[in-house]
This record gives sequence, C-alpha cells and structure tokens, in this order.
Amino acid sequence: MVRWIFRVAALFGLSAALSSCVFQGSDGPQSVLHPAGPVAQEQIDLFLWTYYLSWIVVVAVGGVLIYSALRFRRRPGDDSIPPQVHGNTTLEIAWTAIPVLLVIAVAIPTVRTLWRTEAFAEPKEQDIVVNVTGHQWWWRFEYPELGIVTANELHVPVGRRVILNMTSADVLHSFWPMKLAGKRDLIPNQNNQLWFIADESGVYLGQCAELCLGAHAYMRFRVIAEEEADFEIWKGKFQDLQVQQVQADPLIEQGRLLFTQKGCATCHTIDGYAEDYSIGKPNFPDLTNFGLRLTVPAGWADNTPENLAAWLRDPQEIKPGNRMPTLWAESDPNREEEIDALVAYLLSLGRDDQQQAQASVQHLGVGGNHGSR
Amino acid sequence: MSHDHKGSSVGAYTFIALVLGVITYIEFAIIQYEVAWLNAAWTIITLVVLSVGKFILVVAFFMHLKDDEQTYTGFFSIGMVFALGTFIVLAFLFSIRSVSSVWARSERTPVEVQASSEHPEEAKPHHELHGIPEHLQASIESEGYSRPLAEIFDTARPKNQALSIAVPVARTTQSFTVSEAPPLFALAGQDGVPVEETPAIEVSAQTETAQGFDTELGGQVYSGNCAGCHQVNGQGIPGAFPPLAQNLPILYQADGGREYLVNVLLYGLQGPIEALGQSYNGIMPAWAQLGDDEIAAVLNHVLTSWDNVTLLDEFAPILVEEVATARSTNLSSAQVLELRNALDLP
Amino acid sequence: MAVGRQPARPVSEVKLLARPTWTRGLLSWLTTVDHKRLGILYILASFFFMGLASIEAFLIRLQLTRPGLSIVSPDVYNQLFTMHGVTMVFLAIMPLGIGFANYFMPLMIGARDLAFPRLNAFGFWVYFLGAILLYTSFFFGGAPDVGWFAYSPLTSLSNNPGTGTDYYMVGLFIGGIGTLVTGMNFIVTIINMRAPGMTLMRMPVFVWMILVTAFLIVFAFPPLTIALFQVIMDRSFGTLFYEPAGGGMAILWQHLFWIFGHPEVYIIVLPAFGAISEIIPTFSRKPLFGYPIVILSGIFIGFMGFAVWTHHMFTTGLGPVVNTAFALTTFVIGVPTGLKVFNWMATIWGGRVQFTTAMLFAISFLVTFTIGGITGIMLAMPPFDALVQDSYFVVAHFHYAMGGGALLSFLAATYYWFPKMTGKMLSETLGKWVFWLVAGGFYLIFFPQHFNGLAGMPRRIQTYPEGLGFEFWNVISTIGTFVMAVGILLLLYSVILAFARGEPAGNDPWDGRTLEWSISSPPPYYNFDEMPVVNDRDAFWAQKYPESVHAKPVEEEFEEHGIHIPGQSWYPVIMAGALFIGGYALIYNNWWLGILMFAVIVIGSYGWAFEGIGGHHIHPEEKEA
Amino acid sequence: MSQAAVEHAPEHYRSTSLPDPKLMMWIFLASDCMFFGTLIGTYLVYKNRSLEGPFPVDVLDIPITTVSSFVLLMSSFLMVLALHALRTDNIPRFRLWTFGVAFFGSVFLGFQVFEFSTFVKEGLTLQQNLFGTTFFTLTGTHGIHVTIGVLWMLSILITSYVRPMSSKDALYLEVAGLYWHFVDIVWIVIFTVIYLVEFV
Repeated sequence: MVRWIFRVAALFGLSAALSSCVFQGSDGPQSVLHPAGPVAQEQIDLFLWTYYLSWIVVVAVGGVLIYSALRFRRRPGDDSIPPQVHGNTTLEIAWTAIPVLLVIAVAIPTVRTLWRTEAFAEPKEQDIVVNVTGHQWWWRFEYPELGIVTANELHVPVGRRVILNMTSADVLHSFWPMKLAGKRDLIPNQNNQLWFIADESGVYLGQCAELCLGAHAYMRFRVIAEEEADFEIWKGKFQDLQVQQVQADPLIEQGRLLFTQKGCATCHTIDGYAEDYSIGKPNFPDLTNFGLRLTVPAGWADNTPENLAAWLRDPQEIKPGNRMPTLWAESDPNREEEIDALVAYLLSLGRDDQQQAQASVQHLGVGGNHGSR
Repeated sequence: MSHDHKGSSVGAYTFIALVLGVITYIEFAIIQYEVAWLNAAWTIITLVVLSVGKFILVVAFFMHLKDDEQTYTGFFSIGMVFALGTFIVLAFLFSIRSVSSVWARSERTPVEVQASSEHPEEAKPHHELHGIPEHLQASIESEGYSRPLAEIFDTARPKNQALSIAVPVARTTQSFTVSEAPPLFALAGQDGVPVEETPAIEVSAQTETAQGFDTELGGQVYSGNCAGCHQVNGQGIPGAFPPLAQNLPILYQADGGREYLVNVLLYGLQGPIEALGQSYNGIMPAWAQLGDDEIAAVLNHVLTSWDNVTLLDEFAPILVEEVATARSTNLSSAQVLELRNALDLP
Repeated sequence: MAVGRQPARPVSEVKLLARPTWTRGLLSWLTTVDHKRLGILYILASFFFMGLASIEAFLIRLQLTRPGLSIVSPDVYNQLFTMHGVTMVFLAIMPLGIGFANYFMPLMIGARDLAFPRLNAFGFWVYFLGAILLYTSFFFGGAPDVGWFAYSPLTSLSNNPGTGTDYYMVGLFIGGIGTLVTGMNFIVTIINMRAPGMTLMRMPVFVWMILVTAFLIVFAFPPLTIALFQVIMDRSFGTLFYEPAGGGMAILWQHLFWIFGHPEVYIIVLPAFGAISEIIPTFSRKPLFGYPIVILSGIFIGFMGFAVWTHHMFTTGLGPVVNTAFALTTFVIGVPTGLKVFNWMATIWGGRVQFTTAMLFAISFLVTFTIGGITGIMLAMPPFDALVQDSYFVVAHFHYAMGGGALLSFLAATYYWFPKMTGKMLSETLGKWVFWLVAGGFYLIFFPQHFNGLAGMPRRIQTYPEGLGFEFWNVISTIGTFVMAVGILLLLYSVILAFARGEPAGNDPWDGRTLEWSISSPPPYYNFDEMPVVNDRDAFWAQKYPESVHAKPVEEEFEEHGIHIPGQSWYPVIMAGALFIGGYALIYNNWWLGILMFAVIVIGSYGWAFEGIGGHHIHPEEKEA
Repeated sequence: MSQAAVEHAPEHYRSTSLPDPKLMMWIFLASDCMFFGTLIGTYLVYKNRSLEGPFPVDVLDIPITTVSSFVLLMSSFLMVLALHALRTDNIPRFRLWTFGVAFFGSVFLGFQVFEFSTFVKEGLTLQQNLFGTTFFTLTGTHGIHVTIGVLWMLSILITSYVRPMSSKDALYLEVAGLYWHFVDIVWIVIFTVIYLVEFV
C-alpha cells in the first residue's frame, strides 16, 4: 500500500515538475504569464492563485481515484459481492462543503480583480484616450485629443493610463494586447472600453483574437510604450506635419508621384501629401509618417525596404486574404523600379534620415527579435 | 376517461369568455381614452396585470390546468419560467448595456447621446473622427456606418476575391440574388424593390472580334496600368475603385459619354461619383503619359471585355484620332468631373 | 403513481402508402421505427461524422505543426475548423448520446419502444439528412467558414456572400428540428413507458440523465432555431436582424446562440455522465454511491445551464455587473459537478474493480473531466478569461470537457454496450491498446494546448510567425493526432474483428445491473418476452442477487394482452427527405421547389396522421411454442 | 409464435395516467414558450432601435387589433364549447363550434392580412427597419401557428363526416384545443407587449 502511495506521489511530483518547467519555458513574446502592466498582472495573479488551488484538487482527486482503483481492484478468482453501499448522508454533506469552499476561495478574488480591472474608467486629464476601430484586417488608432490618426501601431507613454474606446467597422474583432491587459471585443454598433498601463518601455505584441475570416491570422498589432520624452517626439511628428512638396531625391519624388498614379491615394491617406489633399478613406490604413512604423503589414514583418517591397509586389503572398490590390502585373517591366521608388517614398515619411528610425528601434530596446514577429 | 367531466360547465366557460372580453375592452379603453389619473408606469403595470389575468384564465379554465394532472402544469410552468426568466434577463442585459454604452459613446461623440434618447431615428451611429482635417469628413461620411441602407442593399456585395478556392456555384448564377428576390411584403415600386434593373447578362454567341482596333495592345495596357485598381475582372473594389464591367456601357451610351471616357484617361478624375449605385470618392490619375494609340486601345479593350459589348446597342471603336483631338483641350481633373456630372446618366 | 392505459387511437386509415413490412434489407432500415435499429443508425452516423470531423482536425493539426506552413489556404482552413466544430458538436457527439439513449433507454426502463416510434424515425432521418445537407456544401461552393458559433455579422450577406453560411444555417435548422422532436419523444417515453414498479427514483441514472438532457433539448433548441431562422431571413429576405448598418446588434446573436449553446454543452455531457454512472457501478460491483445526489446534481446542472450563458461572452464588454453575476452562477455549477465526481469515486471505493477497457475509459473520463472542470472554473473568472479567451487555452478546456469528457465516456459506453448490441465481445487485449493510444494521444494533443494558450496563441489562426514560443507544443500536439489516429483505427479493426470472429457475448457478460442485461444479446425485436417487474433500483441486479440488496417484491399488478409491435412507415423518411430538399430550396431561394416540398410535407403529415395503427401483435406466452 | 394482424387498437401499458399525445402536446407547448420567448425577446431588444420610420406608433392600430384580439379570444371560447360538446356526444354542436373556431381563426388571419398590407402601404416592410423586421417575423410566426390551427380544426371537422366520432375521440380534440389556446395566450402577450404598451 505504502508503495502505491509513493508511486502516486512520484507521479504527481513528476507532473508538477513538468508543469513548472512549462511555466519557466513560456516566456515567449506573447506569453500571458509575464505581464508588463498592472492590469495583466492582476489578471494573471488570479490565474496563478487558482492554479495552485487546482493542484490540491488534482492531487486529491487523482490520488484517491488511483489509490482506490488499485486498492479495490478485483483479484483473479474473486467473485464476492462487496457490501452494496448506497450512500452516506454525512459524507455527502461533508464533501459538498469542499467544492463550496473552493469556489468561494476562487470567487472572492475574482470579483475583486474584476472590479479593479474591468470597471468603467472615466478619462482623466493625464490619461491617453485612443479610439480603436477594427477593420478587416488591420487596426485604426485615433488619438482624439492629440489629433493623430495611425494604424496598427499604438504608441503610448509609459506609466500613463491608456483608455481605448473600441468599435468595429465591419465584423467582430478582439483587441488582445496580452502583455498589458486581457482582450476586449470590437463590435459594430457598440463601444467597448479597455484600459491598461504599461510599466516599462518596450514593444508589446498583440493580435486579433476573434475570427474575422480572410487574413485573420495576420491581423496583428504592436503597442509601443515609450518614455514620455520619446512619446512627445513621436507626437510632434504628427502634429507639426510639413506639407511635402516636390522632393529633392528623384527616387522619392518618383515614389511620391506613383503614390497617386498607382491609385494608392484613393484608399490611403498621407497627411501633408499635398495642399488641399482630399482623398484617402478612413476604412483603409492611414500611412501618415509611415517611415516611423516598425512593421508592415499589420504587425506581421519588420518594416524594412525588402519586406515593404515584397508586400507591395504581391500582397496576397505576404498576407493571404487581404484587400490590398496587386498593383503590377507579373510582366510589367516597370514593376521593380516603381516598387523601389514607392518603398523609398513611403519609408521617407516621417523620417529625418534613414538611420533615425533604426536608432529609435534600438533605443526602445527591442532589437530584431521581438520587433520582427 | 377519468377527467372527462372535470372541466367546467358551459355556463362557467361563458362567464370566463365574458370576463376575457371585458378585460380586453378595459385594456383597449385604457389606451384609447387617456385616463388622467394613471401615469405611464401605472398604465403599464395595469396592462401587464390585466393580460396576466387573461393568460391565467385561459390556461386554467380553457386549457383545464386547474383541474387536470399537475404534471402538465409542471411542464408548462417550467417552459414559461425558462422563457420568462431567460428573456427578461436578456432584455435587462441590453438595457444595462445601453446605459454603459451611452456613457462610453459620449467619449467618442458627445452629440449623439441626446439624440439617441430623443429621436431614435437620429441615433444612427456614425464615426466622428477627431483630428481629421475638416475637408476629409465628407468623404468619411459616405463610408461605413453612414452608408444609407438602400445603398447597402442595392449594391453588389464585395466578395473577397483574393483567395481562390473552387467556387463552382456562385450564388448569383444559380439562383436569385437577394436584391432580385422580391421582398416578402413589398409592393411593386415601393421601398425595398430594387430600383435599378440590372440588364440580364446573356452570353452572346458571337463574340465581338477585333474590328479595327488593337486588342492585344489594349490588354497589355490594361493589365499593366489599370488592373491594379479596377481588377482583372473589371469589377473594381466596391467603395474604392469603381467597376468597369457593366458600368462603362452606361457611360459610353450617355450623351457625350464617349468623349468623357477619353478625357478621363487623359486628365484623370477626382471627386465624388456614383457607379452602379455605389458612391466613390477617389482619384483617377491622369494617363497622359500613354500614347494616343495605347489610350484608344485600352478604352476599346475595356468596352469590349467582360460582356460589356453585349450591353451596348452599337459600338464603334474609339479611334486614335479622337484621343489626339481630346489631348489638345488640356482639361483639369475638376473639369472632367464636371463633364461627368453633365452626363445624363440613368 | 397511478397506472393507466392508453386510450385507443382511432382506427381510420387513409392509405396513401401501405405500411411496409420488410424485415431485412436496405428498405427495412429506411422504414424502420424500431428504437434499436434507429439507435444503431444514430451511432453509426455519429461515428461516420466523427470520422469526417477527425479528418478535418487532422488537417488542422498538420497545418499548425510548424509556423508559416500553407498546407491549406486560410479559406479552406476556416472551413475545416468550422466544419470540425459543427460536426463534433451537432453531428457526432450529441447524436452519439441520443443514439445510445435511443437504444438503451427503453431497454433500461423495460419498454418495448419509444412513445412515438415514427417520430423517432423522423428525428433520426431529419438529423441525418440535415447533416448530409451540411456536408454537401463542400461540393457546392465551399463549406461554412464562420466558426461553429457563426458570430454575426460575419454571417451577413455583405460579409459572407458565398452559400457556405446558408448551408450552416439551414443544415442546423433542419437538424435541430430532428433533435427537438427526439427530445420530446424521450420525455414522454420516460414519463409514460416505465415498466411496472419502475418509479422515478428506481430509474437507472443513465435514464435520468437522458430525461434531463431531453428537457435541455426541449428548452435550449428553440432559441437556436429562431436565431438561425433570423439569419436565414437576413440572408434570404433582407431583414435587418444582424445587419449593423440597419441598427442590428451583433451581440444579440451571441446571446441567443449561447442561451442555446451552454445547455448544449450539458446536452452533450449529461448522457456521458449517465453512461459513466452505469459503467462504474457495474465494474465495481457496487450500486452507485449517493444515487439521489447524483441525480439531483444532474438536474441542478441542467437547470443552471440556462443561467450562465454570458460566460462565453465575458470579453464582449457586458460590463462588470453582468460579468460578476454570471461568473458567480458559473462557479455554482462547479459544486454539483464536483459532487458527481466524488460520488463516482466513492462508488469505486470498497468495490471489486475490474479493469476492463470500458472501466479504463471511465476512469480516464473522471480524470479528464476533472481537469476540464478545473480549467472551466479558471475560465469562469472574467479577468483571467479576458487574458486567454479565444486562445488555445480555451480550445484545450473544451476539448477536455466535451471531447475528453463526452468522447472518452462514449468510448467506454461503446465497449460496455457493444456486446449487448451485437452479441459479440470486443477483444479486451486490443481494447487496452486502443485505450492507451486514444487516451494517450488525447492528452498529447490537448494538454500542450493549455501551454500554447498561455503563450498567447489565439485559436482559429491559420498560421503563426516563428519565434512566439508556439513551435514546440504544436509539434507535440500534432504528434498526438497520429497516436490517437492509430488508436481509432485499431478500434475500427477491433470492431471488424469482433464481427468476424468475436466471442459470443451471452446475455450478461459484465454481470450488469440494469434491465438491458436480462435479455438476449442482441435483444429480440420485441425487447422483453414479458414485461419486467421492477422492485428495486438496479432492477436486474436485484433479480440476480436479491439477498444483497434486501429487495422487496413489487406491489403493482398488471396484465398483458400481447405485445404490439409498431408498424414500419414510409412517412418519416419522406417528410425528412422533403425537409432536406426544401433546405436546398431555402439556400438557393428557389421558391417553386420550396412550395413543392412544403406540399409534400403537408400531404405527408396527413398521410402520417391517417396511416392507421399498423404493426402486428405477438403473444409472448405462445412464443416458446 | 403467433402473429396476428391488428384488428382492434391495442392498449399499451403506461406508467402514468397521462395520455401520450396530450403529454406530448404540453411538452411541445412548453418548448414553444421558448420559441415565442426568443421572438418576443428579440422584439424587445430591438424596440426603439429602428434607425428610420415608420415607427410602431405611426402604424399600429389599436381599435382594429382589439377587435381581432377579441375574435381570437372568442375562438378559444368556442374551442372549449366544441370539446365540451364532443365529450357529451353532442356531435352537431361539436361540428358547429369546431367550424366556429376555424371561422374565427380565419377572421383573425384576415385581420392580419389587412394589417400587413396596410403597413406595407405605409412603408413598413420586412427590410425597412428593425421594427418591421422583428414585428413581421414575430406576428408572422404567430400567424403561421394560427393557420396550422385553422387547418387542424378543419381537418377534424372533415374527419367527423368521414367517420363517426364520439366522446372517445375527445382526447384528439383536446390536444388540438390545447394548441389553439396556446396560440391564443401568445396573442394575449403580443397584444400587450407590442401593441398596447407602445401607446402608453
């Protein structure tokens, strides 16, 4: 008997050890187990509390089950009929109490955390308010107080509360910045709120978590938490936008012209493209200061000239199911030249020079590893 | 059977029926002749009590639950309790949801909160876009939420053309499309009945062959310059790029449409237009860098592709000379828009 | 309770189609109303669709093995997981429970058939043809690709112009009708057709759980049916129920779907509980510990199933008040579920446990369901749910609860009842292999998905980039599918082997406790030679070992006037066929065909009503002669 | 083993005194509560959310609907009279009242057709707004229930001429009656929730 108890204990010890290995190993860039903000921290703490409680249950149930199954197994040749016990009221009452107590032990912190993390947040002056609109398959971020519209990359200052007012322009989406907060769905005709605070600067990954067909798997985003000073610089890039007249660099100038000639401007807005520029639609990603973006398209790959060119060359190859038209026929002799020009132009937007953007990525301390995902 | 005569007598039934009639009249009277001393809340309570009374009378006496086996009452009650419970909770969920969403909405568009309480018809949610230049708002208004219903229901649905899994049976070919299906309760010529009659597309046996224009060049120019936006199938992208298929014949046949088409290619077009019932507000770049022959060829190509030619009463290919003539006029894209607006489009 | 006799059904026959009388051959199966044959049809159909769903799952797993694979395109991938979910929930596991109930519930209560045999046949054919209709979508423009809960507005015509969504809506609409009538039929049967002495509190737990399930079906399917109907209206007539541009609220679909959807979880899992509650006592040679508690907790779970639906919607922004309320009601469900597990364990305690394959599956069910329950409680915490909702953590959870819970216990039931249904034993040696492969494969597939969920992998993504930490566990998970597939194939082989040269089972191979073991294997078409008289819980055990349970003789008296065997009928399959074809009419808005099929249904229902009593009488006392 | 063709209807053993068809009908009605609950619930959720007119107050006509409600209530009354007549083997009365039920049901349907066509003339279609969508779906489903009931009553009436009916057949009329009364009580709810409350 003792032998069996040891074996069972060893089994559970092994699985517990295995399980903690898993926890140790799960430090991927999207892991919810290593949060970077108080909201996600509280949420995961709740999980960990339940997780430890559940080990008691698993060990107890599994232990008793395995013990009794082995202890009371039928020996060969044993045809006896055991006592036909129908029940035991005392026992029933006693073990009704066990799940009740466990449930209470879970319920109390749950309600507490729930109200701390999900209660409606009234925006205060120092809060950053962002209107988030989900589109198939990208994100639109508007900073109503700052007058900024951008896409797929949410810049926030470290330590300030960010309040997101979220809705969807087409189907359901779900905004899931897993390191900072739990997700909230984006639903047409409904405004949902989510708020979080980033504790440290860094680039945090996020992803759409509600099936939206087509390029759902590619509908990713970044939350870029910056120190206040860096955020101010970023903000300034949008607020003090210069109208870009004819560019000195002929390649960039060619790209600038191609931007309308190839029809890009019909959908995409670039603020300051020209005087009285009145095209581009809100239902398509805003490309203002595109050169400052870390990724293309929608958080999928690094915003390098090569990746951008590949994206423009064949959008379906990079992000199957998306709605970006293929602008050049395979046989078009001007394809590569025009792509180069457009890439040069797009990457020049918002950048003072080519190096600066790289520098800002380095400065945020995310390197290629996290940024490239 | 044991419960044969458990039911009440004819007299009792008559009495119940009388009571039911009277209650119905009282309900009617409460609503029809305003009762001064009943405020809204009490009117609703009275109505609910009266109809619950009717309900119970019918169930207890006409359905005999009063005298019948309790099992029936039990089963029926479970159904009623589940239904009432579930849907009262559901309605409640929506009411508290709306409270918080009004709150949240005030974050985005403060104007709407009052509107939604006063005039439900004005509560149409639309995107108030902060920090967007004033002149962009107009084009935003024509998009997304604020699209008028008729527009949404009368236009072809955007279909995700990006991925090709075999779709042998398209909805439109096999059956009615929705806009073709007559609405259940609509009378002809009223709302909901499709206004535009899409001409039936019949695959014509005699495909128009090259008649004095260069088909090959037209195709090349098209795929090199136009297909990116207007798509290989000429369907465009709804909301972004107007279709050429089915649309061009309409333009071509309008008075002055032929010249207009040439001008669009030479000088581009910018501003709000309508095509096949959908509105667009985009930019068509000028293609003056193309040669006269290329412009003529691509125009002839698009006018004869995608069954467009079958929609034309008569078709004379656009000549290189016409393009050359138009090139001398030197219009601006705004003037092209005026040209378009001057067309007598159906 | 008083014993009554049914009044005679009026004999007035308007014969459009004569009652068929085939006893063998395809047509006899097509027109059968025998609950055992229909039960077998249900079980076979369920396993068939489960096979299809497994192939779909297999492709899904292959696609996810490595980052950036493109074995299937995103569109096909969407179709695969949608059909996998729809098939498993609606076409495989739920009908499997209904199938076992169809076969064994009448046997367990000592009845000779269901109360409405033709309706039972109708229920099966409607379910089966609805399922076929759903699957034909693969050949006509692509299967539904909107996920098994088909969240609006993804289903609106503007967002989903293909016919796949129509197939989903119409297929489930039709299939739902079948399930609904079967549920009602079960209730009447269990209330009215118990053998003398079989009081409610003497019924086997399986029958009890079927009763609760039937009530859940009766109350949960209407909201789904109406919601499906609303989407069909939207897509066919241009109504605005779920059209955001017209003010429609996407969230309403979620409410209606989950008002159905959560009870659906219990519709799937309660029959599994019932089967477990038969298997564990049999192989422990002890009665179920705490019978009334197990039943009451089953009823309570069923009842509470209607009060927790928004826990599927914690992230939709219902606000903290609603989330708190529904989190608490969800926690409450944990209590009766825990009680059930304790009582099952107490049944094992002190018994003579025999480790047959069925028992192994039953025990693995206990462990698996406990894990599924624990992750369920975790997900019932809205803050944590917000973190991992729609991630692989949820996928793992519901596979543990529904896949592991229901599937493992139905495999137990298969091993347990196969001898009764066929008269042949399944090989126990192979059975152990099947168990370890299937259960091991199951754990290999789904346990790592917890980790992937915590690592931030959302569900329903066709691919994922490298470097997010999903790679390792996805490979393990895919390996698991191979292991489980081998196990399932082995089971298939084992079944074939049993038919080819399986040992004869005899009437009572497991020393069973309930009435089905008192008759021959397979049971005769009239079930019982004479109406069994029940004088205790575990009726057959009390007959075999009266001294062990101090059984008292029954007091109820009755006399039997021969057995009436209900006649076969064409109408169930005709009506179901008309619904099936009418479904296509609805999908393609072909109103002429629709009207034609409607006419067939009207004529069919008159034919059904006036078909006459049919069937024949047998007299058991003369049977021996 | 002897097998005999069934000449007389067999009597089955039953564990309760509840007739199968009647029990079935009650369970169906319990289920139907959920059907109509969902439809009414949808109506309530979408109440006052229509983006454009006509709104309920613009089109609903209380006096006419009161009359049609009264007609339906009275058909219920005739229904119990018919059942009572059949139970007391008063076949002529039974036929009269059954016909009355079907007739009043048809009158109610006539009112509904009139109402629907008026609404359409006033611009309220299924596709017009959420009110049209939910209203037509709800009352239309109810109308279909009434139609089935009318057909059922007529079928019973015709059957009574084809073969003699007596109090032994009362169960089948009773089951049909339960269905009919249920349709009636659903209308009581609809009349209050959709029509009357709108004008408070």
